[in-house]
Amino acid sequence: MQRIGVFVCHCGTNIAATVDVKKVAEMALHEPGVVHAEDYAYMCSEAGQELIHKAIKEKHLTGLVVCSCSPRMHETTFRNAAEKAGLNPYMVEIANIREHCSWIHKDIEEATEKAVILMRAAIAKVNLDAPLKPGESHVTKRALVIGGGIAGIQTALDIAEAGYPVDIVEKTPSIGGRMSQLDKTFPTLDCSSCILTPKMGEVNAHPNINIYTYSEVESVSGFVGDFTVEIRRKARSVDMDKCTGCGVCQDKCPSKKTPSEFNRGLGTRSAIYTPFAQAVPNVPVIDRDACIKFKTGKCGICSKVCLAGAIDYDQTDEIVTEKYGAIVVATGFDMIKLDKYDEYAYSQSKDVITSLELERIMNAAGPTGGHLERLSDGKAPKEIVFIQCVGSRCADDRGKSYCSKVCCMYTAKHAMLIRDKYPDVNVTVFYIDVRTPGKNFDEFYRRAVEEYGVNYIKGQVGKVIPQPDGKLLVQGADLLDNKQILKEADMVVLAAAIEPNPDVRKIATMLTASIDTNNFLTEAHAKLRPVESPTAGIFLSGVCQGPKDIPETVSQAGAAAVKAIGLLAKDKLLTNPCTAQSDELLCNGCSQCANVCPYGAITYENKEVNDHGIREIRRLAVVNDALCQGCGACTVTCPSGAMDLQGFSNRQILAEVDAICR
Amino acid sequence: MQEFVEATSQAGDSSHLATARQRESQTRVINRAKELLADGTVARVLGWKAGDLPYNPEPAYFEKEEDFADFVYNGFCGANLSKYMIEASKLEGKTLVCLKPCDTYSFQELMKEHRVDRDKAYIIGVGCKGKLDIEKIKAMGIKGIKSISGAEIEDGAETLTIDTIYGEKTCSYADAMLERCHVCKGKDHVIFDETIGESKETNDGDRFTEVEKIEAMSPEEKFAFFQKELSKCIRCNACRNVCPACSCRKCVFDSNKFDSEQKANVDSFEEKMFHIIRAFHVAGRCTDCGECSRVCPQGIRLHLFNRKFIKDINELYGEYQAGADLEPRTPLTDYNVEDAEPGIVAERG
Amino acid sequence: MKTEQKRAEMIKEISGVNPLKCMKCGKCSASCPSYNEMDIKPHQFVSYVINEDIESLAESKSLWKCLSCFACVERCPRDVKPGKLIDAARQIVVRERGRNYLLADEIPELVDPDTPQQLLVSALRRYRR
Amino acid sequence: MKYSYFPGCTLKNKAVDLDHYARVSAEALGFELEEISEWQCCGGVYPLGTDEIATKLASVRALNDAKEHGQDLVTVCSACHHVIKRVNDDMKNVDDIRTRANNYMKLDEPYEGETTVLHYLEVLRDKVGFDELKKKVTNPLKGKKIGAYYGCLLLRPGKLMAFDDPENPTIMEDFIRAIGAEPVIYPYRNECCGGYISLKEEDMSREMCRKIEESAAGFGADMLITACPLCMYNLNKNNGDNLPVCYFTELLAEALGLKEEVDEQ
Amino acid sequence: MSIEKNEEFRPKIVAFCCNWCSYAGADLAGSSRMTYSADVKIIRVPCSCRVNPMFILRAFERGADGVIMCGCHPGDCHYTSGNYYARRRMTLLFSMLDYIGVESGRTRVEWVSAAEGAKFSETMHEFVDKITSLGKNVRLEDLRCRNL
Repeated sequence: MQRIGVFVCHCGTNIAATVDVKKVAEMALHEPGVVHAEDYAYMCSEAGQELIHKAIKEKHLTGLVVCSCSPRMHETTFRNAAEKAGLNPYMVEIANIREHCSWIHKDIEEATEKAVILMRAAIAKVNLDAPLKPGESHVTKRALVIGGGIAGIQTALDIAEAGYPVDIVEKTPSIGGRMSQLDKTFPTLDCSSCILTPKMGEVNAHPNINIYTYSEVESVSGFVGDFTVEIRRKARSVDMDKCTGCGVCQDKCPSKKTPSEFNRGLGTRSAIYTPFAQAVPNVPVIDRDACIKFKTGKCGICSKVCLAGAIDYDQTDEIVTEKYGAIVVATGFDMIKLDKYDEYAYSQSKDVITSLELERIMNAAGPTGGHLERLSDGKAPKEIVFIQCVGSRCADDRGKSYCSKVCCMYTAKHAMLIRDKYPDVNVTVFYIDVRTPGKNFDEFYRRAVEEYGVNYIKGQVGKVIPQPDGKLLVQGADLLDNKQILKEADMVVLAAAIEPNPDVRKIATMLTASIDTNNFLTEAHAKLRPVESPTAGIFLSGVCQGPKDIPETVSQAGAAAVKAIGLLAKDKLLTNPCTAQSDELLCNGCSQCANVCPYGAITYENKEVNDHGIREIRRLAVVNDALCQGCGACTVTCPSGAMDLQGFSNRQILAEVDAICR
Repeated sequence: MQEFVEATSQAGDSSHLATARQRESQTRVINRAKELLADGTVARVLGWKAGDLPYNPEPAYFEKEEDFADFVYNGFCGANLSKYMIEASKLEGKTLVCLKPCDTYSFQELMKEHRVDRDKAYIIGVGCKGKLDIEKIKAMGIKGIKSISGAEIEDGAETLTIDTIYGEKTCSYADAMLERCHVCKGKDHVIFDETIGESKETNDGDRFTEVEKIEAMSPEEKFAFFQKELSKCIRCNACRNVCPACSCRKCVFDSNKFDSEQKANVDSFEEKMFHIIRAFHVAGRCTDCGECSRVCPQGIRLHLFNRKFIKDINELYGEYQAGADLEPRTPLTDYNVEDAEPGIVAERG
Repeated sequence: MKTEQKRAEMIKEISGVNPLKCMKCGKCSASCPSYNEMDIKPHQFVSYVINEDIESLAESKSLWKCLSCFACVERCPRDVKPGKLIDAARQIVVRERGRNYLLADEIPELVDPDTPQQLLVSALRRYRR
Repeated sequence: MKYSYFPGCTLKNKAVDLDHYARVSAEALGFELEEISEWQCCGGVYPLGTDEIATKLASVRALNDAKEHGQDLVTVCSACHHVIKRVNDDMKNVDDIRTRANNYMKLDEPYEGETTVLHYLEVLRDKVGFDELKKKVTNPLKGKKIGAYYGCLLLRPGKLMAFDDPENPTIMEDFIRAIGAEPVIYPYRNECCGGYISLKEEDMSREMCRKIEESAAGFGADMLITACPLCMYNLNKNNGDNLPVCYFTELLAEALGLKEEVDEQ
Repeated sequence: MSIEKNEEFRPKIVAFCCNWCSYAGADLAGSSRMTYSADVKIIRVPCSCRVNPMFILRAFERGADGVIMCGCHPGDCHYTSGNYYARRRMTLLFSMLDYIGVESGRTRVEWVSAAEGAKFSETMHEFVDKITSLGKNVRLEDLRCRNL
């Protein structure tokens, strides 16, 4: 019989306000095996853990039940606490009376009753717990970074500098990401490509870094320390070894009408192209949907003009398979589509643009050569209106519930740059709140107002009304003056919300990494493990985890790199001890379990057994602990019940069922 | 020729109605078995020996020439011998086993599960013209049976002649056949070393007709139907013991792995639980050999459970016959990304 | 419960709106075609309800100037939908006796031969109990 | 195809022509409008109050009648459409309203929002198809530059009405193209004309109509069409003869060559 | 009309949730304060493929009125394919239960991701309503197991 201690956490009032914690603790004492029960305000705190420690020592506990928040939150905390007091950490079970009880029920009696039942199920489980010891697995000392923007670049550089090989997989033909599309950066106003290009060069030249551009992750299998990844290298139609990057093919290409992705569709590009001049690698790709040769079979001009003979129309997609110990996701973001926000007339007027489009217009390498002009008629605007929070902070399904975080600052930047370069242009910003938490951020915004005379109006815009003469009438509110404003403008710039790259869902699925309702990857702990995914061996870098600006992205990229390095530096990893185990006396050797094992962890051996005095050689299932991940698929396939899962045994789950149905 | 005469005379002693012509197949099996025993190819023979009544032969090993006096192979040899090969595989030397076409599916399924050793078996595929159900004959009011003729394998006769203490009676062979033979999988053996005797096509029904009938019932009717069937269960475990798929060293219902060890059922739930779980455990592995229903002393139509699973598997995951090949995956250890969702059960109504 | 508190609760109940969701962006006031005619502006309705000053709302011209055009309802990013609050306040006023905004005697002089039934029906429903 | 038809008060009294145009056009386009027996006025305004039941019952009756006939419910007036569609949504999704309305109605089988509510324009778009309509036009209104005036009730609240993009609708423009004319897109097409308040606040609604018409004329419209009799009345009243305002059914009948037939009746 | 609910009857409902998606989804429902009935009690399993039909029958035997299993969406399994096996197992088991006359509404499988707190709570609402309308499970309960 176990000697069980039950610890009921108040979680401040999170639990105690809805669950009668005293009563839960008292009820625990009536359960079989329970020799100790107490409640405390914060069980996870140092003091709370001390209580556990003391009880284990004093009452010689052999098992613990902690009634608290989700085991996904603090199971490890309490297991470690138990271990410190000399108890096997797998003798701890959590009754989730917060997320599954106090937070979803209102009636105290009802919630308390349920908490007691959940506690009973946990006690029933602990009664059948057995001490478990983790095994070991090896670590492949190579990292994969998915995404080649500034986040991916920084992470890759840091890992490579620590001496580990890194592969970057980038979907587009060049690394660089969103940052390469920006003109200047806040709050220092230095030129984006001036600071990014050297880093791109560094990545390209680094002996430990290998870049797969125009490539996508095709499949991921394995687990922490030992992932196997298939990477699809899309047919570039250009031999990367032969190409010298001279650019003649792009000049001569007769198909030049494809909207340029890099310029947000504001300009065009050729069918054979590099996205931008500083692309890394500086090797073009042929867009087969736009290429005349691929569409009609005729043309082939690029091949004729290429002195290096690098054009290869017969190239096909290639699948590269590689092993990695750690994977960093750095898939970045895009702007939301504005089709649900047509009160701003984005689809009705060419002069209503997004901020990222403005970046391209302001950029010397952009579609207007850096001249600020209206896209409808090429005229210089005299009045520009910026609208903030377009699709951010929305409670309805038109937009995003979160603050996109970067808009306030880049709008101040845009306003300042415009006022600086074109002092005769008036700039008005409609805002709800100006959010500038960051070093030198508020000073930056104040400069826009005080030194550059940018007109900030607190209030949203209701409608942008295109006028017959091409002007735009902006109807907005000025909440401080309590007025409705009708402002004539030549150009309207929308601070559209940012959202995670739509591909991230697919990637997260392959990685079995959690993702939230907004498609941001979930961190293992919001405060304490912000760059790790709950899935071991997966790390998060940049906006894929949540909105952030460049300095924050670079910091997080470094942090993700450190976490990955920490993993790669280990020679062995402790494995999950909740693995399957076969009872030799019951095993039929039928191979059914091996059929369903996703990890190939089950093999068969001829072994001698002593079955109640009968000695014979039998074909028996053997589980490789290092490979077994503990899913339990085999246990259900096994008709005799020989195969069982440690930590989630048949009898334990049945005991929980019984406790709940009691 | 000497052997032939001898065999005939032996048989003639046990049944005055039989003729040498009609016994040809049984004799050939015996002769071949003796031959293989003699030359050391096999160490023993697994077949059927005559019982105390004319209709209850039982599985038996034959190791010496004189043992064959009791060897029979006739219409009452329904027992599927493949499961005996699990134990026989552990014995020294090869075992000659007589398998009917349907038994070979079971043998192959057991091979797939590494439960029998192909190298330890010498399979004689014996011909079959459908096996008989004594209960059906009795149900026709034929009692006090002394002997039966027409049940021999080579007999082309469509009728059985039964000598009873009340005089001679007759009935059609087809009417006396086991249910499973009306829905026979086919007359070909899927695995064998040699075959002896001809088989006959006996399939004249659809094996899912009964299942469909039950499916069409209301929940209340279904419940009542199975309540009635299963309340007869005495948990004698005959179904489990005979089933070639139920080959666990120790059944879950006898071990403490699920806290499910029970000897007798106390109320209706347990019969259901036992039979559902048993059917679930053999789902995708059951060849539909029908032995469970044949041996049930209470006459419970246990194959209705297995056939329900087979029907669902066929409908949802594609036609499947357990034991038809040696592909390692069964429907329950395989999947398709496009598989139906469990909600289909409610949708089908 | 005090009367004003009761009336505020009633407005929340009738409208189904939680005024606390408002982030004071002013999009309602920016969208309102009757803005200039209103003494209490659409975005202010929210704080009047939060502050339980319903009498001021009841006395305000704005109740009768709202067009029920749903522009604020459509565009509110926070699901507050001030138009619903205004309508609920109008309901409360109309339900409380003697505060009909349209008197039966007035109607003949307001109507011309082409006035559609729809206008009379809707006016009666909007303005009277 | 047969639809239950809710004509509404205005089209039954002051604007019978508009109703006739709709019916003869329907016939020509191969569908039939079967008027609901003993329909009652929808009230013209959707009662926003969640505790208002009595004022929703007229709509529920019409909806249930359509359900019993197994037909979709069609309206020509956008106010009726708005009210009935929203009441239908309440009956489908708001437990309290559904329960209480059904308690009042005492139907054999409770009404739970089963009926589909369609505006005549939706029938043209989704059932007939504008391409099909185009083929049946015998008298294309060539050279006419028409501004579609949507107003508020057809489009908003966008999620509930699920009629068209509330900020950038296209259905009436597509209709205008189908009858052979040229649509004029102008930003005030979904701004309110002040119809509801025109009885008591004449000046306000006059000013709003002025903005709409100026905007439409500025973008080159010769005329406006509406799908709401109140908008039509209000715009016409405040506009004089500068920019004629027509009901869409009238133009439809004209394009199908049926207008004279109705006018003679 | 089913306006009146049987206030007396409180169903016992067992929910098996996989650790990676559905249990996390239930956590999210909790941290988003989305309510659902306290009649639902969750048992954490590593994967939906860990759910043995024995567990479900046992729950019914011990007096559960409904059993629901939640797992990662097909294609999203943390263990890559566990839920595909679970899907076949549950389909066949539920079909068998239906075949012997247990109402198909008493069993359900729902795929709930870690991001679908709202779906989790809605599913539980629906399931509790369904079980409440079916009433007490009398067909599979072993009366000896009941606390009298």
